[in-house]
Amino acid sequence: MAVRVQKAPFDLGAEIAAFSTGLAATGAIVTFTGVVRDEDGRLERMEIEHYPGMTERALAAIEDEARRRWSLTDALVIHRHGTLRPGDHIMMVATAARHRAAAFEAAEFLMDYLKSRAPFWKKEYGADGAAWVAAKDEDENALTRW
Amino acid sequence: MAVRVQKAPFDLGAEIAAFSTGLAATGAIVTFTGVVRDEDGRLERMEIEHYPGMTERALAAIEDEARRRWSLTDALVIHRHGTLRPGDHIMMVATAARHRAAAFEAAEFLMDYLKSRAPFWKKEYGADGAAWVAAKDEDENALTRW
Amino acid sequence: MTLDVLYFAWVRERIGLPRERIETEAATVSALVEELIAREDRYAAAFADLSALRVAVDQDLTDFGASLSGAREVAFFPPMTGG
Amino acid sequence: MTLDVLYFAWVRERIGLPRERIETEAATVSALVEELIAREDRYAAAFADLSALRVAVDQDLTDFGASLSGAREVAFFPPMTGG
Repeated sequence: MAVRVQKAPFDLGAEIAAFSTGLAATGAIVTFTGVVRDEDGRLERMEIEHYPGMTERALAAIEDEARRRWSLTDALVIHRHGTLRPGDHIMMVATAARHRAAAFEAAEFLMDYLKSRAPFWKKEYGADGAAWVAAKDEDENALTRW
Repeated sequence: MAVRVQKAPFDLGAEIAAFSTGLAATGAIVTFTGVVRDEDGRLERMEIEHYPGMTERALAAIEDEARRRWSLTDALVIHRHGTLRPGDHIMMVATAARHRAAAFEAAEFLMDYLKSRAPFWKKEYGADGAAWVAAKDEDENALTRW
Repeated sequence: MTLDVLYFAWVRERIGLPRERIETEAATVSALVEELIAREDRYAAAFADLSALRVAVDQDLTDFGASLSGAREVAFFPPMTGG
Repeated sequence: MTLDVLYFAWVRERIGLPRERIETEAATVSALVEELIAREDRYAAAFADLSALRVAVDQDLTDFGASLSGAREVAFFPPMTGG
Protein backbone atom coordinates (compact mmCIF):
# COMPACT_ATOMS: atom_id res chain seq x y z
CA MET A 1 0.00 0.00 0.00
CA ALA A 2 1.50 3.33 -0.97
CA VAL A 3 0.65 6.97 -1.71
CA ARG A 4 2.98 9.21 -3.68
CA VAL A 5 2.65 12.92 -4.49
CA GLN A 6 5.30 14.12 -6.88
CA LYS A 7 6.25 16.74 -9.43
CA ALA A 8 8.20 14.29 -11.63
CA PRO A 9 6.50 12.15 -14.30
CA PHE A 10 5.89 8.51 -13.47
CA ASP A 11 6.39 5.57 -15.82
CA LEU A 12 2.90 4.07 -16.09
CA GLY A 13 4.01 0.78 -17.63
CA ALA A 14 6.80 0.28 -15.10
CA GLU A 15 4.53 1.18 -12.17
CA ILE A 16 1.86 -1.30 -13.23
CA ALA A 17 4.44 -4.00 -14.00
CA ALA A 18 5.92 -3.60 -10.52
CA PHE A 19 2.49 -3.44 -8.88
CA SER A 20 1.33 -6.62 -10.61
CA THR A 21 4.30 -8.76 -9.60
CA GLY A 22 4.44 -11.20 -6.71
CA LEU A 23 0.84 -10.89 -5.51
CA ALA A 24 0.09 -14.50 -4.51
CA ALA A 25 -3.54 -14.11 -3.42
CA THR A 26 -4.47 -11.63 -6.13
CA GLY A 27 -6.78 -12.62 -8.97
CA ALA A 28 -7.71 -9.14 -10.19
CA ILE A 29 -5.82 -5.90 -10.77
CA VAL A 30 -7.58 -2.69 -11.80
CA THR A 31 -5.79 0.50 -12.73
CA PHE A 32 -7.06 3.97 -13.54
CA THR A 33 -4.89 6.58 -15.21
CA GLY A 34 -5.82 10.24 -15.63
CA VAL A 35 -4.50 11.87 -18.79
CA VAL A 36 -4.37 15.56 -19.79
CA ARG A 37 -6.74 16.00 -22.74
CA ASP A 38 -5.69 18.38 -25.51
CA GLU A 39 -9.23 19.84 -25.73
CA ASP A 40 -9.06 19.96 -29.53
CA GLY A 41 -5.76 21.81 -29.40
CA ARG A 42 -7.03 24.60 -27.12
CA LEU A 43 -5.02 23.47 -24.07
CA GLU A 44 -1.34 24.38 -23.98
CA ARG A 45 -0.58 23.32 -20.42
CA MET A 46 -2.07 22.76 -16.98
CA GLU A 47 -0.63 23.81 -13.62
CA ILE A 48 -1.62 21.64 -10.69
CA GLU A 49 -1.33 23.23 -7.26
CA HIS A 50 -1.65 21.21 -4.07
CA TYR A 51 -1.47 21.56 -0.28
CA PRO A 52 1.74 19.83 0.82
CA GLY A 53 1.15 17.86 4.00
CA MET A 54 -2.63 17.76 3.74
CA THR A 55 -2.44 16.10 0.31
CA GLU A 56 -0.51 13.11 1.62
CA ARG A 57 -2.77 12.89 4.69
CA ALA A 58 -5.93 13.03 2.56
CA LEU A 59 -4.73 10.41 0.06
CA ALA A 60 -3.60 8.06 2.85
CA ALA A 61 -6.97 8.48 4.59
CA ILE A 62 -8.83 7.68 1.35
CA GLU A 63 -6.65 4.60 0.80
CA ASP A 64 -7.20 3.48 4.42
CA GLU A 65 -10.95 3.80 3.92
CA ALA A 66 -10.78 1.71 0.72
CA ARG A 67 -8.84 -0.99 2.58
CA ARG A 68 -11.42 -0.90 5.37
CA ARG A 69 -14.31 -1.41 2.93
CA TRP A 70 -12.77 -3.98 0.59
CA SER A 71 -10.35 -6.81 1.13
CA LEU A 72 -7.46 -5.57 -0.98
CA THR A 73 -4.15 -7.34 -1.37
CA ASP A 74 -2.53 -4.07 -2.45
CA ALA A 75 -3.29 -0.48 -3.49
CA LEU A 76 -1.30 2.37 -4.97
CA VAL A 77 -2.05 6.06 -5.56
CA ILE A 78 0.30 8.39 -7.46
CA HIS A 79 -0.64 12.02 -8.15
CA ARG A 80 1.48 14.66 -9.85
CA HIS A 81 1.56 18.42 -9.34
CA GLY A 82 3.28 21.22 -11.25
CA THR A 83 3.21 21.66 -15.03
CA LEU A 84 1.51 19.06 -17.23
CA ARG A 85 0.90 19.06 -20.96
CA PRO A 86 -1.63 17.26 -23.21
CA GLY A 87 -1.02 13.52 -23.18
CA ASP A 88 0.80 13.62 -19.84
CA HIS A 89 -0.35 11.22 -17.13
CA ILE A 90 -1.70 13.23 -14.18
CA MET A 91 -2.30 10.42 -11.72
CA MET A 92 -2.97 6.73 -11.33
CA VAL A 93 -4.58 4.38 -8.87
CA ALA A 94 -4.12 0.63 -8.80
CA THR A 95 -6.00 -1.94 -6.74
CA ALA A 96 -5.41 -5.66 -6.29
CA ALA A 97 -7.93 -8.12 -4.83
CA ARG A 98 -8.94 -11.77 -5.03
CA HIS A 99 -11.94 -11.02 -7.25
CA ARG A 100 -12.77 -8.42 -9.85
CA ALA A 101 -15.76 -6.77 -8.17
CA ALA A 102 -13.68 -5.61 -5.18
CA ALA A 103 -10.82 -4.39 -7.38
CA PHE A 104 -13.18 -2.39 -9.62
CA GLU A 105 -15.22 -0.93 -6.77
CA ALA A 106 -12.17 0.07 -4.74
CA ALA A 107 -10.57 1.77 -7.75
CA GLU A 108 -13.76 3.73 -8.48
CA PHE A 109 -14.10 4.66 -4.82
CA LEU A 110 -10.50 5.91 -4.71
CA MET A 111 -11.09 8.00 -7.84
CA ASP A 112 -14.37 9.49 -6.61
CA TYR A 113 -12.87 10.54 -3.28
CA LEU A 114 -9.61 11.71 -4.77
CA LYS A 115 -11.51 13.97 -7.21
CA SER A 116 -13.38 15.87 -4.50
CA ARG A 117 -11.46 15.34 -1.25
CA ALA A 118 -7.75 15.54 -2.08
CA PRO A 119 -6.45 19.14 -2.10
CA PHE A 120 -5.42 19.60 -5.73
CA TRP A 121 -6.45 22.48 -7.98
CA LYS A 122 -5.97 22.68 -11.73
CA LYS A 123 -5.40 25.82 -13.77
CA GLU A 124 -5.54 25.56 -17.54
CA TYR A 125 -3.51 27.72 -19.91
CA GLY A 126 -4.22 27.90 -23.60
CA ALA A 127 -5.46 29.83 -26.59
CA ASP A 128 -8.41 31.17 -24.56
CA GLY A 129 -6.23 32.45 -21.69
CA ALA A 130 -5.92 30.96 -18.20
CA ALA A 131 -8.70 29.63 -15.97
CA TRP A 132 -9.08 27.53 -12.84
CA VAL A 133 -10.95 24.31 -13.48
CA ALA A 134 -14.29 24.40 -11.65
CA ALA A 135 -15.38 21.47 -9.53
CA LYS A 136 -18.26 19.55 -11.11
CA ASP A 137 -21.49 18.84 -9.27
CA GLU A 138 -21.40 15.33 -10.74
CA ASP A 139 -18.06 14.70 -9.00
CA GLU A 140 -19.47 15.74 -5.63
CA ASN A 141 -22.64 13.73 -6.30
CA ALA A 142 -20.56 10.65 -7.16
CA LEU A 143 -19.63 10.37 -3.46
CA THR A 144 -23.20 9.64 -2.46
CA ARG A 145 -23.06 6.17 -3.96
CA TRP A 146 -20.49 4.97 -1.39
CA MET B 1 -9.34 -1.23 -31.05
CA ALA B 2 -7.90 -4.72 -30.95
CA VAL B 3 -8.57 -8.28 -29.77
CA ARG B 4 -5.76 -10.78 -29.33
CA VAL B 5 -5.97 -14.46 -28.37
CA GLN B 6 -2.58 -15.99 -27.77
CA LYS B 7 -0.65 -18.76 -26.07
CA ALA B 8 2.40 -16.59 -25.38
CA PRO B 9 2.66 -14.39 -22.29
CA PHE B 10 2.07 -10.67 -22.76
CA ASP B 11 4.07 -7.89 -21.14
CA LEU B 12 1.46 -6.05 -19.08
CA GLY B 13 3.56 -2.93 -18.47
CA ALA B 14 4.56 -2.64 -22.12
CA GLU B 15 0.96 -3.23 -23.31
CA ILE B 16 -0.43 -0.52 -21.04
CA ALA B 17 2.41 1.88 -21.87
CA ALA B 18 1.70 1.44 -25.59
CA PHE B 19 -2.08 1.68 -25.10
CA SER B 20 -1.77 4.91 -23.10
CA THR B 21 0.37 6.77 -25.63
CA GLY B 22 -0.86 9.29 -28.18
CA LEU B 23 -4.53 9.37 -27.23
CA ALA B 24 -5.34 13.06 -27.76
CA ALA B 25 -8.99 13.06 -26.67
CA THR B 26 -8.54 10.61 -23.81
CA GLY B 27 -8.80 11.73 -20.21
CA ALA B 28 -9.25 8.33 -18.57
CA ILE B 29 -7.70 4.91 -19.03
CA VAL B 30 -8.92 1.85 -17.12
CA THR B 31 -7.24 -1.54 -17.22
CA PHE B 32 -8.20 -4.88 -15.75
CA THR B 33 -5.75 -7.74 -15.46
CA GLY B 34 -6.66 -11.29 -14.48
CA VAL B 35 -3.99 -13.13 -12.50
CA VAL B 36 -3.70 -16.84 -11.64
CA ARG B 37 -4.12 -17.14 -7.83
CA ASP B 38 -1.97 -19.68 -6.04
CA GLU B 39 -4.94 -20.79 -3.87
CA ASP B 40 -2.74 -21.03 -0.78
CA GLY B 41 -0.24 -23.19 -2.64
CA ARG B 42 -2.82 -25.77 -3.76
CA LEU B 43 -2.69 -24.76 -7.44
CA GLU B 44 0.21 -26.02 -9.50
CA ARG B 45 -0.99 -24.94 -12.95
CA MET B 46 -4.05 -24.16 -15.03
CA GLU B 47 -4.80 -25.23 -18.60
CA ILE B 48 -7.01 -22.88 -20.57
CA GLU B 49 -8.81 -24.39 -23.55
CA HIS B 50 -10.63 -22.26 -26.11
CA TYR B 51 -12.57 -22.49 -29.36
CA PRO B 52 -10.33 -21.07 -32.10
CA GLY B 53 -12.35 -18.95 -34.48
CA MET B 54 -15.35 -18.50 -32.21
CA THR B 55 -13.15 -16.96 -29.50
CA GLU B 56 -11.96 -14.14 -31.73
CA ARG B 57 -15.51 -13.60 -33.05
CA ALA B 58 -16.98 -13.49 -29.56
CA LEU B 59 -14.36 -11.07 -28.22
CA ALA B 60 -14.70 -8.79 -31.23
CA ALA B 61 -18.50 -8.80 -30.82
CA ILE B 62 -18.19 -7.92 -27.13
CA GLU B 63 -15.77 -5.10 -27.94
CA ASP B 64 -18.09 -3.82 -30.70
CA GLU B 65 -20.97 -3.79 -28.23
CA ALA B 66 -18.87 -1.81 -25.71
CA ARG B 67 -18.02 0.74 -28.40
CA ARG B 68 -21.69 1.00 -29.32
CA ARG B 69 -22.69 1.69 -25.70
CA TRP B 70 -19.88 4.03 -24.67
CA SER B 71 -17.88 6.63 -26.53
CA LEU B 72 -14.45 5.03 -26.32
CA THR B 73 -11.30 6.44 -27.84
CA ASP B 74 -9.72 3.00 -27.72
CA ALA B 75 -10.12 -0.52 -26.34
CA LEU B 76 -7.94 -3.60 -26.10
CA VAL B 77 -8.61 -7.21 -25.10
CA ILE B 78 -5.86 -9.82 -24.71
CA HIS B 79 -6.64 -13.36 -23.52
CA ARG B 80 -4.20 -16.22 -23.16
CA HIS B 81 -4.78 -19.96 -23.54
CA GLY B 82 -2.59 -22.98 -22.79
CA THR B 83 -0.63 -23.53 -19.58
CA LEU B 84 -0.57 -20.83 -16.89
CA ARG B 85 0.96 -20.87 -13.42
CA PRO B 86 0.27 -18.91 -10.23
CA GLY B 87 1.15 -15.25 -10.69
CA ASP B 88 0.81 -15.42 -14.49
CA HIS B 89 -1.40 -12.86 -16.20
CA ILE B 90 -4.32 -14.63 -17.87
CA MET B 91 -5.87 -11.71 -19.68
CA MET B 92 -6.30 -7.97 -19.73
CA VAL B 93 -8.73 -5.40 -20.99
CA ALA B 94 -8.01 -1.69 -21.41
CA THR B 95 -10.45 1.10 -22.18
CA ALA B 96 -9.83 4.77 -22.99
CA ALA B 97 -12.47 7.50 -22.90
CA ARG B 98 -12.84 11.23 -22.31
CA HIS B 99 -14.19 10.72 -18.79
CA ARG B 100 -13.71 8.14 -16.08
CA ALA B 101 -17.29 6.84 -15.80
CA ALA B 102 -17.31 5.57 -19.39
CA ALA B 103 -13.85 4.01 -19.09
CA PHE B 104 -14.79 2.19 -15.86
CA GLU B 105 -18.20 1.03 -17.10
CA ALA B 106 -16.88 -0.22 -20.43
CA ALA B 107 -14.07 -2.16 -18.73
CA GLU B 108 -16.54 -3.82 -16.32
CA PHE B 109 -18.90 -4.59 -19.17
CA LEU B 110 -16.08 -6.19 -21.19
CA MET B 111 -15.08 -8.29 -18.19
CA ASP B 112 -18.62 -9.42 -17.39
CA TYR B 113 -19.30 -10.51 -20.96
CA LEU B 114 -15.89 -12.05 -21.45
CA LYS B 115 -16.38 -14.17 -18.30
CA SER B 116 -19.60 -15.78 -19.50
CA ARG B 117 -19.74 -15.34 -23.27
CA ALA B 118 -16.21 -15.95 -24.60
CA PRO B 119 -15.47 -19.66 -25.19
CA PHE B 120 -12.69 -20.32 -22.69
CA TRP B 121 -12.59 -23.15 -20.17
CA LYS B 122 -10.16 -23.51 -17.28
CA LYS B 123 -8.90 -26.75 -15.79
CA GLU B 124 -6.93 -26.59 -12.57
CA TYR B 125 -4.16 -29.02 -11.63
CA GLY B 126 -2.75 -29.23 -8.13
CA ALA B 127 -2.36 -31.11 -4.89
CA ASP B 128 -6.05 -32.08 -4.95
CA GLY B 129 -5.94 -33.50 -8.50
CA ALA B 130 -7.42 -31.95 -11.63
CA ALA B 131 -10.81 -30.27 -12.03
CA TRP B 132 -12.65 -28.08 -14.50
CA VAL B 133 -13.51 -24.68 -13.04
CA ALA B 134 -17.29 -24.39 -12.74
CA ALA B 135 -19.07 -21.28 -14.00
CA LYS B 136 -20.41 -19.16 -11.17
CA ASP B 137 -24.02 -18.07 -10.96
CA GLU B 138 -22.79 -14.64 -9.90
CA ASP B 139 -20.91 -14.29 -13.20
CA GLU B 140 -24.04 -15.09 -15.21
CA ASN B 141 -26.10 -12.79 -12.99
CA ALA B 142 -23.59 -9.96 -13.49
CA LEU B 143 -24.81 -9.68 -17.09
CA THR B 144 -28.26 -8.56 -16.00
CA ARG B 145 -26.96 -5.15 -14.95
CA TRP B 146 -26.11 -4.13 -18.52
CA MET C 1 -25.90 -33.05 -44.63
CA THR C 2 -22.37 -33.19 -43.24
CA LEU C 3 -21.65 -31.41 -39.97
CA ASP C 4 -18.43 -30.76 -38.10
CA VAL C 5 -19.29 -31.43 -34.46
CA LEU C 6 -16.90 -30.05 -31.85
CA TYR C 7 -16.61 -30.82 -28.14
CA PHE C 8 -14.78 -28.77 -25.51
CA ALA C 9 -13.66 -29.14 -21.89
CA TRP C 10 -15.32 -32.03 -20.00
CA VAL C 11 -17.68 -32.71 -22.91
CA ARG C 12 -14.61 -33.43 -25.03
CA GLU C 13 -13.17 -35.62 -22.26
CA ARG C 14 -16.37 -37.68 -21.82
CA ILE C 15 -16.87 -38.24 -25.52
CA GLY C 16 -13.16 -38.85 -25.97
CA LEU C 17 -12.48 -36.72 -29.02
CA PRO C 18 -12.34 -33.00 -29.85
CA ARG C 19 -14.25 -33.10 -33.14
CA GLU C 20 -15.81 -35.43 -35.63
CA ARG C 21 -17.61 -35.25 -38.93
CA ILE C 22 -21.20 -36.47 -38.78
CA GLU C 23 -23.67 -37.31 -41.54
CA THR C 24 -27.15 -36.42 -40.30
CA GLU C 25 -30.61 -35.28 -41.34
CA ALA C 26 -31.35 -33.75 -37.93
CA ALA C 27 -33.38 -30.55 -38.32
CA THR C 28 -32.48 -29.07 -34.93
CA VAL C 29 -29.73 -29.21 -32.34
CA SER C 30 -32.03 -31.25 -30.09
CA ALA C 31 -32.57 -33.82 -32.82
CA LEU C 32 -28.81 -34.07 -33.35
CA VAL C 33 -28.33 -34.60 -29.61
CA GLU C 34 -30.91 -37.43 -29.67
CA GLU C 35 -29.01 -39.10 -32.50
CA LEU C 36 -25.71 -38.81 -30.63
CA ILE C 37 -27.19 -40.14 -27.35
CA ALA C 38 -28.52 -43.18 -29.24
CA ARG C 39 -25.05 -43.99 -30.54
CA GLU C 40 -23.00 -44.92 -27.48
CA ASP C 41 -22.95 -44.61 -23.70
CA ARG C 42 -20.18 -42.00 -23.73
CA TYR C 43 -22.50 -39.64 -25.68
CA ALA C 44 -25.36 -40.42 -23.34
CA ALA C 45 -23.07 -39.57 -20.40
CA ALA C 46 -21.93 -36.29 -21.98
CA PHE C 47 -25.48 -35.18 -22.82
CA ALA C 48 -27.17 -36.47 -19.63
CA ASP C 49 -27.93 -32.96 -18.32
CA LEU C 50 -28.51 -30.45 -21.09
CA SER C 51 -28.91 -27.61 -18.56
CA ALA C 52 -25.17 -28.00 -17.87
CA LEU C 53 -24.34 -27.57 -21.57
CA ARG C 54 -24.12 -24.75 -24.05
CA VAL C 55 -24.25 -24.99 -27.83
CA ALA C 56 -22.93 -22.88 -30.69
CA VAL C 57 -23.99 -23.23 -34.32
CA ASP C 58 -21.46 -21.87 -36.80
CA GLN C 59 -19.66 -20.20 -33.89
CA ASP C 60 -22.65 -18.28 -32.57
CA LEU C 61 -24.11 -19.16 -29.17
CA THR C 62 -27.67 -20.43 -29.51
CA ASP C 63 -30.06 -22.87 -27.81
CA PHE C 64 -30.99 -26.51 -28.26
CA GLY C 65 -34.09 -25.64 -30.24
CA ALA C 66 -32.03 -23.96 -32.96
CA SER C 67 -32.41 -25.06 -36.57
CA LEU C 68 -29.51 -26.79 -38.31
CA SER C 69 -30.64 -25.68 -41.75
CA GLY C 70 -27.52 -24.58 -43.62
CA ALA C 71 -25.30 -25.22 -40.61
CA ARG C 72 -21.73 -26.45 -41.08
CA GLU C 73 -20.35 -26.55 -37.53
CA VAL C 74 -21.96 -27.36 -34.19
CA ALA C 75 -20.09 -27.16 -30.88
CA PHE C 76 -21.05 -28.46 -27.44
CA PHE C 77 -19.39 -27.30 -24.24
CA PRO C 78 -20.00 -26.41 -20.58
CA PRO C 79 -20.67 -22.78 -19.51
CA MET C 80 -17.63 -20.66 -20.29
CA THR C 81 -15.14 -19.64 -17.64
CA GLY C 82 -13.00 -16.99 -19.28
CA GLY C 83 -11.48 -13.92 -17.69
CA MET D 1 -3.13 32.94 19.46
CA THR D 2 -0.95 32.77 16.38
CA LEU D 3 -2.31 31.02 13.29
CA ASP D 4 -0.73 30.11 9.98
CA VAL D 5 -3.36 30.96 7.39
CA LEU D 6 -2.93 29.43 3.94
CA TYR D 7 -4.64 30.27 0.64
CA PHE D 8 -4.78 28.13 -2.49
CA ALA D 9 -5.80 28.50 -6.14
CA TRP D 10 -7.90 31.59 -6.90
CA VAL D 11 -8.21 32.42 -3.20
CA ARG D 12 -4.43 32.79 -3.13
CA GLU D 13 -4.52 34.89 -6.29
CA ARG D 14 -7.22 37.26 -4.99
CA ILE D 15 -5.55 37.78 -1.63
CA GLY D 16 -2.17 38.00 -3.28
CA LEU D 17 -0.15 35.71 -1.03
CA PRO D 18 0.05 31.96 -0.32
CA ARG D 19 0.27 32.17 3.47
CA GLU D 20 0.57 34.57 6.35
CA ARG D 21 0.86 34.45 10.11
CA ILE D 22 -2.10 36.04 11.90
CA GLU D 23 -2.56 37.03 15.52
CA THR D 24 -6.20 36.52 16.41
CA GLU D 25 -8.63 35.71 19.19
CA ALA D 26 -11.27 34.35 16.79
CA ALA D 27 -13.05 31.37 18.34
CA THR D 28 -14.31 29.91 15.05
CA VAL D 29 -13.42 29.86 11.38
CA SER D 30 -16.36 32.18 10.69
CA ALA D 31 -15.05 34.73 13.21
CA LEU D 32 -11.62 34.57 11.57
CA VAL D 33 -13.20 35.16 8.16
CA GLU D 34 -15.04 38.22 9.54
CA GLU D 35 -11.74 39.61 10.82
CA LEU D 36 -10.06 39.06 7.46
CA ILE D 37 -12.94 40.61 5.49
CA ALA D 38 -12.73 43.73 7.70
CA ARG D 39 -9.05 44.15 6.86
CA GLU D 40 -8.93 44.96 3.16
CA ASP D 41 -10.98 44.75 -0.02
CA ARG D 42 -8.94 41.87 -1.41
CA TYR D 43 -10.00 39.70 1.54
CA ALA D 44 -13.60 40.84 1.13
CA ALA D 45 -13.36 39.86 -2.55
CA ALA D 46 -11.89 36.45 -1.76
CA PHE D 47 -14.50 35.66 0.91
CA ALA D 48 -17.49 37.21 -0.86
CA ASP D 49 -19.19 33.84 -1.45
CA LEU D 50 -18.42 31.30 1.26
CA SER D 51 -20.43 28.62 -0.54
CA ALA D 52 -17.66 28.64 -3.17
CA LEU D 53 -14.99 28.02 -0.53
CA ARG D 54 -13.73 25.13 1.52
CA VAL D 55 -11.74 25.27 4.75
CA ALA D 56 -9.30 22.94 6.48
CA VAL D 57 -8.17 23.30 10.10
CA ASP D 58 -4.84 21.61 10.81
CA GLN D 59 -5.11 19.86 7.44
CA ASP D 60 -8.52 18.31 8.04
CA LEU D 61 -11.50 19.41 5.96
CA THR D 62 -14.13 21.03 8.17
CA ASP D 63 -16.81 23.74 7.95
CA PHE D 64 -16.95 27.43 8.73
CA GLY D 65 -18.55 26.83 12.12
CA ALA D 66 -15.52 24.86 13.31
CA SER D 67 -13.75 25.88 16.52
CA LEU D 68 -10.23 27.25 16.33
CA SER D 69 -9.38 26.17 19.86
CA GLY D 70 -5.88 24.69 19.77
CA ALA D 71 -5.61 25.21 15.99
CA ARG D 72 -2.27 26.08 14.40
CA GLU D 73 -3.06 26.12 10.68
CA VAL D 74 -6.16 27.19 8.74
CA ALA D 75 -6.41 26.90 4.96
CA PHE D 76 -8.96 28.41 2.56
CA PHE D 77 -9.45 27.17 -0.98
CA PRO D 78 -12.04 26.45 -3.69
CA PRO D 79 -13.55 22.95 -4.11
CA MET D 80 -10.81 20.51 -5.06
CA THR D 81 -10.30 19.32 -8.61
CA GLY D 82 -7.90 16.40 -8.32
CA GLY D 83 -7.78 13.26 -10.39
